Amino acid sequence: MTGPHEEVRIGVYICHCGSNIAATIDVGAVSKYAATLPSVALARDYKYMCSDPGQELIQKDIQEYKLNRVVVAACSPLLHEPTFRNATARAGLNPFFCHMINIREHGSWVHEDQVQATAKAKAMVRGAVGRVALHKALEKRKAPVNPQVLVVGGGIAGIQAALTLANAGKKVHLVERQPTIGGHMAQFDKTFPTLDCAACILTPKMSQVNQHPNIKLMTMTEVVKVDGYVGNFQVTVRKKPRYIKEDLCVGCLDCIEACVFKEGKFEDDFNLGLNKRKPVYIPFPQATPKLVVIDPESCLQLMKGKCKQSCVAACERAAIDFSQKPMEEVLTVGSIIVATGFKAFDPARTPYYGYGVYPNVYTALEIERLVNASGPTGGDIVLRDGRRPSAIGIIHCVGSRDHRTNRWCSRVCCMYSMKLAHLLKEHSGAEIYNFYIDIRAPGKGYEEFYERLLEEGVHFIRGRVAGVNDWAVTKEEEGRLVIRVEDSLAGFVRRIPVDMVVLSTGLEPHADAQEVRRMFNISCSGEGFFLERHPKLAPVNTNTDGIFLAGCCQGPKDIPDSVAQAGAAAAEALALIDHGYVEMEPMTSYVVSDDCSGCKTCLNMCPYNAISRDEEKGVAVINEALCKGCGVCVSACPSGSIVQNLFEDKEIFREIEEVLAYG
Amino acid sequence: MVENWEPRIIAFFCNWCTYTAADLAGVSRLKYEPNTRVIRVMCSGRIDPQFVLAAFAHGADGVLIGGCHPNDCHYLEGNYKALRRARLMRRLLSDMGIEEERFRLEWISAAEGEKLREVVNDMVSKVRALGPLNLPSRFKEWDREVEVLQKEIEANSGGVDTCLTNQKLVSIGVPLAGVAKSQSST
Amino acid sequence: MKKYSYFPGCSLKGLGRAYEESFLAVCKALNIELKELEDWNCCGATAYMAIDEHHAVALATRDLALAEMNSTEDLLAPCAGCYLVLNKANKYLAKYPRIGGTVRQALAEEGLKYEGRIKVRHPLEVLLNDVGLEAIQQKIKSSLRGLKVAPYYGCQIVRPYAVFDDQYNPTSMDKLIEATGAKVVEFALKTKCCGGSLTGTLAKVGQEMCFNLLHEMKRRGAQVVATACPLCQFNLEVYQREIAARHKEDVRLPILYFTQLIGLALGLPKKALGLQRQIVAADRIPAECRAENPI
Amino acid sequence: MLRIEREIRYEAERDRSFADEIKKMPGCELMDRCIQCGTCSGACPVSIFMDYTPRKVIELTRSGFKQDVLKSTTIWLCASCYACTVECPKQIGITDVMYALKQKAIEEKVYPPRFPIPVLAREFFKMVRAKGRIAETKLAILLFLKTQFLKIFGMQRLGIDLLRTGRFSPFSLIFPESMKDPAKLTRLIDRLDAKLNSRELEARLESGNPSRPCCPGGAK
Repeated sequence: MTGPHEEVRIGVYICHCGSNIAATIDVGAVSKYAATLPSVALARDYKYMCSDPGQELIQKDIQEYKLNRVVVAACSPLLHEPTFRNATARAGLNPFFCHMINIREHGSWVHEDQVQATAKAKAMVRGAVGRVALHKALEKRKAPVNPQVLVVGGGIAGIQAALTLANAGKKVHLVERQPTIGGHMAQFDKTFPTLDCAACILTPKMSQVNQHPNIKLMTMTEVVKVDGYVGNFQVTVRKKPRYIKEDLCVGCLDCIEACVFKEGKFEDDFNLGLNKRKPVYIPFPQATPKLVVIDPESCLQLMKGKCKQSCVAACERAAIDFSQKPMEEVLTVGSIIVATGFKAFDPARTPYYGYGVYPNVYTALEIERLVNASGPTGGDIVLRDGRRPSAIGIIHCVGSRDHRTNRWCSRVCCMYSMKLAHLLKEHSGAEIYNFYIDIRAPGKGYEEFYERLLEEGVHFIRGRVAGVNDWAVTKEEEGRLVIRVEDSLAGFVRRIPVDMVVLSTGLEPHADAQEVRRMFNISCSGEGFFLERHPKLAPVNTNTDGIFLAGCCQGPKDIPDSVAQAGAAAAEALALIDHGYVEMEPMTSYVVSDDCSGCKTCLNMCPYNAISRDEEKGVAVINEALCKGCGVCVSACPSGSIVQNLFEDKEIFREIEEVLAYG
Repeated sequence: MVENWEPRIIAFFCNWCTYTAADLAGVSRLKYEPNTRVIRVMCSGRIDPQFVLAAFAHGADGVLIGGCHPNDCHYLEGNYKALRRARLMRRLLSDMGIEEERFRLEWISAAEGEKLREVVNDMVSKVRALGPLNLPSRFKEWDREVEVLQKEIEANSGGVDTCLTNQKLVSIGVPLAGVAKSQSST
Repeated sequence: MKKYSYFPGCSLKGLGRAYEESFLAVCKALNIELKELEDWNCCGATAYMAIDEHHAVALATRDLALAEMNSTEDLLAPCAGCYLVLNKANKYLAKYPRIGGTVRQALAEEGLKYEGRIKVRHPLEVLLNDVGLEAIQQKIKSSLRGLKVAPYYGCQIVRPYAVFDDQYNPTSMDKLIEATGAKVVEFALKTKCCGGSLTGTLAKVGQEMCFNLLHEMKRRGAQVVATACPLCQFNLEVYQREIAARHKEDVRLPILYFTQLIGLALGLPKKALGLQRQIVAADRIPAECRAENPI
Repeated sequence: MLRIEREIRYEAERDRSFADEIKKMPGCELMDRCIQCGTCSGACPVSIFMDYTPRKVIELTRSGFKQDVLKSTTIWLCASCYACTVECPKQIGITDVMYALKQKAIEEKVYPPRFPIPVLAREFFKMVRAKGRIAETKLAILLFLKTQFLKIFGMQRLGIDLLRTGRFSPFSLIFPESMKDPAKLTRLIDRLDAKLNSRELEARLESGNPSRPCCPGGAK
């Protein structure tokens, strides 16, 4: 370790990153320049600093040349600073004597003028050299990791993650907004490309979740607040009243039978309004937990307080409780897996396809229910007007690949459209047309499935449908829906009359994704899906340690990918737990009591109430455990008596001075 | 000399949003002006008005501060602090005769690589149009006032950030201690 | 008393003069004051874009400059073509400095200056938003109750710029027609193009496009069609004989301007509304309507 | 009898600068985004008459098959209804691309002789330049005289109708609708041309592009 009076000897390392940096920045010149800077003992440029030889080079130099500071100019510190700090540490030097600057993402990749890019790199290196000389040795604090995990969202991703963790013996809290887990997958009929029934593969997992000793399932529950940090989160959840005592209800459904409404009268969300339910209902037969729920929007008792409550009479176990109120609970967990899923695109935003105008235009999700044996029609393909279709058009990319709606490809529509094409043909014998822009079948067995459909005689017409309407030109078009499209392979426009139109709607983020994101303190990418820390190397991590992503909340995915990602997220959480403790970045702030005038300015600056006032000494004190290291108090302190580790005023002033000292 | 003059802009980026946005711009290979000198801080709320003045004092032609959008601050509200201070800075800078285009605060989220490019390019072109600031050379005119100030400081010592070795900086460091005080209580 | 500048455009002085007559009459009745641009020139229509974007923008900008230099009021352009071209010029001046610069220089040398302040608006929007349905309904003297009207918007009012109405399913004219007591006929081709100048240049093409419209409107039970563009009105009306011959189908259907319908409901004299200029006389509308309607 | 011709295209036949020239025109900037989905063709009310669908025209244009594009009927059939433009999922100004291509075709005079549409454009241009306004009926008659002379007799009924209803008077053929002082506009256009030509010159000096006649058919 370097004592206060020991001479500062800095080693500067410029990375070529192959040609990524070297092609635009004259790395040789940069290292030559670095060598001329005060207290620089040596400067090198090397092909791949992050490679093992690159790291060993640093370690060797530290020992041979008695270096006590290291500057690495390479890619983003967010990517590799840990790498080089570890290398530094391996050579017996305090890792925080290593400073990294970014000449790739902020240099070679964004600038074309080699002279100026090189100048910028030199200036930045000079700034780093200046600042690193002032660095102090710092120690990371260790904090224990709470072994419990919170999984948010009970779709297939959340279920998979929860089961994996529970099977590894960890306690899991699974929180689901809806009255039942299962998510979108529970609504699907079959799954592509194998056509095995969704319920058959999903419901066993659902009941495992329900029965697993290590899983605490909380339905009708939402996260409302997240405090704490990796290893030690305090999460507040709010449970909406189900108006059913969950411990008493056995799901006999007698209450539904007994309800004063003899017929279902209200839109059944699970079947997307294709049939009606009563105020007291169970979303679907295999709902998990198998409990009824009472809808306060339609129950007479809950709306008007007037009802003869035949349901209460019918319930032998007296499980019905109209007095239930929302309840809040605080969970303490070490890590969180966010698996909040997606929202299906609302075709009202594509008026030219006539959804909501023409009753026989359906969304894909509606068809999933329509073809389902336990669906509203028992799997019978009957149109809203009671007729049976003799021709059906399936329109791909509705709300995808379109600047007016969503720019991205939703990844699953091609495959599920083909699945629905197969099922609709099987159930109705109708003539089926698929209208696609490009067929995207990049999964295992997917292309083969496409081939199978071609052989089944399903029509594939390459063209994005311009419009659906009831304008009839020919006799056969009278009274039907006409799809107008260019058959772009044949090269002419066609008018195709059909009886049923299916809109293959894309996947998009939940309407409240932004609020959720803020609550968990994670980011969204441009289109609004949650942002992973690195698109390739950290696909389930977020910018907030201890919070991981699984499933479609991170981007459109099919079931296999969601399940795989859920496994990965669970593994990350396990790694964290089994590591036992987390190292806290040491960038916290402390008060130099002698300089503190006790003016209290800083107290209300701190968003985490980490600063208190020692009334005896009359000075401010910072609780290191609570401090997250933003440094707001430092810049607010009138007497400059608060210091932030690694971002000390003098370090930053020096950096400013030095980057400007060049050229 | 001035023919091949290039503006130099000190860019203070917060670690969580704007610095990441700059990384994204890089990964997306968006090309923009190479005139910024990026200094990373954990939060835009860490940026002390003195940093901004130090930058100008050492010859920066512009200062750009990038933080998270309102409500998106990784530290809950640091960006609001930055905003308040920025408002104050503007007044102070205009008093010092520094054009407002030379100082800019922008909210740029981790997803807005494109915005980062636009902001940098726009600012560079505006500063380029203004020409060099050359604050250091202006100090000569101010030296007299500086000496006066200097005496006052010695009189009621303390308050001055000792790390400011540069004598001229000390001189403007002083009113700043004041600035920091007044704004932090804003 | 609402005030606007007014750009009639060539058609309203020519084949579409009934549009101007009825529009002016209706404005008078709803006390809207119009000030016609002094010595305006042709907006350039669509033909000009096919020749040179600078010329096209220059023509339109001259008119905008005249409007800006002589008043601060919005500029009304009843002809859908003019309406689009003038709006487009505004967009181009803002979006393409290269074009804007050259055009403005040329204008300057002619002592003209345009800073881009003029808002170009269509009568549909003005009647709907500035005057308002209530105000119109109050002035209705003889309701058109029972009359089945197909509102035909054509292209250029809502495309490419959807300024005041929905691009895919506009409803501003529907509302105005309902205000007269008439019934709106729903049909899918409200904004389908009538063929524009193709009827003149390539009759076969143009007339088939008109046929599709007339056929569909009739099929939906329309007794009269309301238009908001002189070219649409012309195409749909004057070729009906040829179209009928070409497609062996009776497509006779009176084609009015929406302003004429409103005028009738306001009880204005037919002559003032230029109804005598109809080739397909509007009084072919069935008796039961004539009974309770002024037509 | 069956006419057999080779349909293959060689790279040498591509005009590599063509796409860039078009992309320079206002509204055409985003052409490269096209994913060939055919929405434009489906939305187009005239595509049923076109030899190439709008989608194909975009593809041919961006690949530089200039002659195929400029010779196609598509660019002339476009009625500027903007359906394609508002429907395009990639926000390409297809209508503007068609305008750009019309300009090129007129510039290079690649269209059938007596083909009415470019003639209309030219007559329109001349009339505006001379009178500042358009007398539709006169324009129509001119058009027929120059393109489909015989058709004009088929139009008598229409003419009579228009006379009967007072929508046009033969008088207007001699004294057509006009600005009070059309010279104002003529001067404006000349000044503009002067600027454009000088700009053309600069452009030519830089790149070897051939000059563009500032208005078609040497109308001036």
